[in-house]
Amino acid sequence: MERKLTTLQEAIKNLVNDGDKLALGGVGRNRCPMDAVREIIRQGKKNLHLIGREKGIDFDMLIGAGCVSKVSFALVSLEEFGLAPNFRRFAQEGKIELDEHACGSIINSIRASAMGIPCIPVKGFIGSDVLRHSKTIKEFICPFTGEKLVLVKALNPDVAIIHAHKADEYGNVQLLGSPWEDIYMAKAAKRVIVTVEEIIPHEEIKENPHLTAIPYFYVSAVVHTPRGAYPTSCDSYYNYDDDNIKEYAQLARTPEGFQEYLKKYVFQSC
Amino acid sequence: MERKLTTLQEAIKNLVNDGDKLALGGVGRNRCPMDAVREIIRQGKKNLHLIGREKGIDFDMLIGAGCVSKVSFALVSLEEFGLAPNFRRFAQEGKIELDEHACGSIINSIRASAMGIPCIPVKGFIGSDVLRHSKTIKEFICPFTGEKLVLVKALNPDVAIIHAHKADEYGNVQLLGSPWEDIYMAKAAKRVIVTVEEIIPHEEIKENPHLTAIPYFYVSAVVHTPRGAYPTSCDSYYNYDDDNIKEYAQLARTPEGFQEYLKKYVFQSC
Amino acid sequence: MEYKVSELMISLMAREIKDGDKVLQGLYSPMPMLACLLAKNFHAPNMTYFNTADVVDPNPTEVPFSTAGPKLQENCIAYLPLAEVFDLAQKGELSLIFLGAAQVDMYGNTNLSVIGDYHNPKVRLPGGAASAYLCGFMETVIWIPKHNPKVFVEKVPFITGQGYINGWDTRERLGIGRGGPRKVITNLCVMDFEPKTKRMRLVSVHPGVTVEDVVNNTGFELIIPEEVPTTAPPTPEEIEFIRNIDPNNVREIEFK
Amino acid sequence: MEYKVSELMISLMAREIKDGDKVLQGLYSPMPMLACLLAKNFHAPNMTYFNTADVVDPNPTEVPFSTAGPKLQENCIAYLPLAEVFDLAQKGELSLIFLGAAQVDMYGNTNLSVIGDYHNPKVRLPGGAASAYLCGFMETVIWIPKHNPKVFVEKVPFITGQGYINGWDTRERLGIGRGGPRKVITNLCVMDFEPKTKRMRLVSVHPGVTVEDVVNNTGFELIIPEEVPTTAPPTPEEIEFIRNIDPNNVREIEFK
Repeated sequence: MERKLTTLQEAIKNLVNDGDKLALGGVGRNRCPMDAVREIIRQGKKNLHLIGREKGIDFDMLIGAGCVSKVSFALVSLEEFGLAPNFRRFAQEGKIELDEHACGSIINSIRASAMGIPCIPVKGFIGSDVLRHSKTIKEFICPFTGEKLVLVKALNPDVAIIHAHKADEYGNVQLLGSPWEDIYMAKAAKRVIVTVEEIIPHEEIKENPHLTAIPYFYVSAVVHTPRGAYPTSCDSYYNYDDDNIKEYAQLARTPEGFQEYLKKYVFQSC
Repeated sequence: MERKLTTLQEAIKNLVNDGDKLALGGVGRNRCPMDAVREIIRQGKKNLHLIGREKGIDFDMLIGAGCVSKVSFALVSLEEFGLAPNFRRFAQEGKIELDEHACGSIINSIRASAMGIPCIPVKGFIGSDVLRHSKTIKEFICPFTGEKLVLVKALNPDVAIIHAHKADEYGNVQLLGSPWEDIYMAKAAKRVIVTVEEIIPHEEIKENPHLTAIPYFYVSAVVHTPRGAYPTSCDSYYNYDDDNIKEYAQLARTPEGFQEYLKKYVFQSC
Repeated sequence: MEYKVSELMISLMAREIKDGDKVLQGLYSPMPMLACLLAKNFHAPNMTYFNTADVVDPNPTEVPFSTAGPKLQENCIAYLPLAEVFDLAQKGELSLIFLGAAQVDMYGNTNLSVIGDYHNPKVRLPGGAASAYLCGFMETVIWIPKHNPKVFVEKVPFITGQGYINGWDTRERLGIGRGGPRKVITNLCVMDFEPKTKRMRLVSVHPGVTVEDVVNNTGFELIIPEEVPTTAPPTPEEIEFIRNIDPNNVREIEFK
Repeated sequence: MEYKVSELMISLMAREIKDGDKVLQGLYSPMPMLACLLAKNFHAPNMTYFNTADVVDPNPTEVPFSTAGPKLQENCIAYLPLAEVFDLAQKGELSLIFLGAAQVDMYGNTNLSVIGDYHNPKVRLPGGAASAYLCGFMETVIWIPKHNPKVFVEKVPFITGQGYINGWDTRERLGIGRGGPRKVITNLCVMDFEPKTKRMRLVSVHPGVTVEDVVNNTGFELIIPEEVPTTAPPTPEEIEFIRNIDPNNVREIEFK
């Protein structure tokens, strides 16, 4: 097995390209790979196509920083802190293209990508205007049963970045909290960066093979980033910092305020 | 949560009906739910449609005992002990209908059933006579990519029976060895019987929620059957008994010999 | 016993859950989260509670602000990715989901996508999360913390979540007869849908609220039955449970 | 050093595995199992070894008779259901699979289904396991422990596993250009496929075997190059490794 432990700077530089389809792990303000998000902003990546289910500050920051040209999503929101300000602003100004999904289609699109199939049947969508406007969801009749469903296109991310709990230096990953789409994303993407709270010896992996959620061969790079999900939560390790997210929500209401947040929390902290 | 601990006799009587599509866990001579197989034979169930990937003595015994009218399979064999004698005999005499698959289609058929979709695209099969003769695999063009694939029909088992390591009385199951299709089967079937080596207190389930491979709501009945996979293996609990399987292979060469095996190992042991 | 409208709504939502139901609670869903926990600890001990923390039947000592937050993992039985909860839904085994919306129309269609033109929106909303998918085949309960004419509109400009579309048998004609919105629970009242026309209908008004209040705050003509009872209040035990499990007033965040 | 033909075949099969490959070993596959373990412990330490025990990279102290047996779990890194190994295959990330067959024809098509009519068979064979699926898009190596004219037939009556079908560009014309059989390794020789016609071609004969032996035991006209070298024997280190990890002669069961 190849050693894959590297720095965040190297991982983002070598594995995230302008124009990539990028899937980010976590949900809402929980276990988003925020250290990686900040590094992507610092490196000024462009024209990313973001893929995620129910996302918040991670997507909004990347959009506001000008890294994004397209978003495949079921929801982008800061929840009780309001609409995602950059997502809203960039969408309203026509600066980002939206590929609107529902959870069931984006999840199954990622799952189909992980399965290596170009599309997958799912239920629902009929009667929704989401279907009418979608280029990645189409009506479909099952040839065996005659049932009317839709087919969802596999989005096939180029890169997935997830934040996990533990991994060895080869990229064998233990994911000990809520799974969300993190494991599917890691199996769906061509390149995978895993940022982790702890690097553990390979022997610990072998002692508990049932806990290896993502074996090494799916993983391109492992980066040790303690508190790397901050200000989002990381299961038993730390909770979200709602003060920081609230500050973000308030500052990001204006482009100037957003730049202030970036200056304070993204460009200073490196 | 409902208590689901019951006897094998009750579980088979109440949950396996004549004519059911029945999926059986395990692979080859490993972790097949043999106690359940023997009970099905004792209860004289009829017209079962067996579903499984690479099966051996379990399928062959049920076929020989006259319980089976149809088999969906990728392989039925006794490996180094020879062709599965009853499978071969009943197929050659036209007494069972065969729905021949390959591993990739039968697995994905079970997976599609677990996902609640009527069919699923898979690769392969084109150019094989298996496709030409199949009623459950059809050619398909992906409307997004134009790629030529096949669609596999979801077989939707009525009942799945798997042999697992530990469960609580509510049917929360820990599966600590090779997964095979056992978990997919449990999630695919309308009714699920889990036979287990050990019944553990509910508190042990809650202490290790990551080990709960099959939560209670998928499960209809839990039966405590120590060594319930015999003569097939059960991971760290016990190995297969090749002497018994060899004896089976020799006796089952003739219908009379097969009856002798049943008399000795199925009807005596109850 | 005195109670807040959030507590009343949680109690009403909990009562939509029957024992043995399988219920999914989504993201940014504090009241559904509390309703599920209330139901499971009171009248529906055998319900299965799924949520955005991807855990089965948690029983947290204190509810988190994020309804996907780590605290929600406490005392759970298993982890299960949402993908597999949706698989259950596709198999017809999920009983109910609570859905929020920025706008709701007379046929229970919901909008969480845009105000204005879809491609050139006046307000780009967050997106409907599970709506367009689950509303196509599942029974839903819609909860609205701020009942007003901006939310309750004659016709949503964009159907994110399918209600009864154009009413009557539209769903059947589209081949999606199964499911549809069952109830709408707001800070003013409870509503359901008249079986024939599928138009929204008043069921009960909350204590202190008049039928006129509801009518004035609804942007379309609601069906008003001759008798409109007052909504039954939460029991003291329910209120106590909610306050005990929610010392930080997570239940109030949608009312700010 | 003296060696058995099983040991030679295992060594030859191992050499088909390159470092970094991802290789799947199936059920009733003792020689592929030993070949994978040999490769990983010798020239391909970075290969990924998948098998029917549904584990990743096991390193057992002793190989089991059942190639899905519990002993094969020893010292593994992870459990991974075959479904997900096939997902990798569908993504083009699986490098190689070893496949067995009851019959093989001149274009590398394999039969594991029936002798005689499909619906009224003379002999109902066990079925092709992964064949019809993986042979449609993957590179395969076929191993045959008993090279004789009953196994090597002009045309298989039933194509379970796709070889080059009718040869030439048949696969391309069917849209399955990717993959196909790379080598056939038997107890007598090594064969591959002539690039243009896709007909089976002799590569080397094992020590002590003549070209005539191969021709006499093959039921179709094999392409015989002008020079046919003798197969390189296994090294003493390889033989020692095999014997050490297989004290029960699991490697011999296919020769009985």
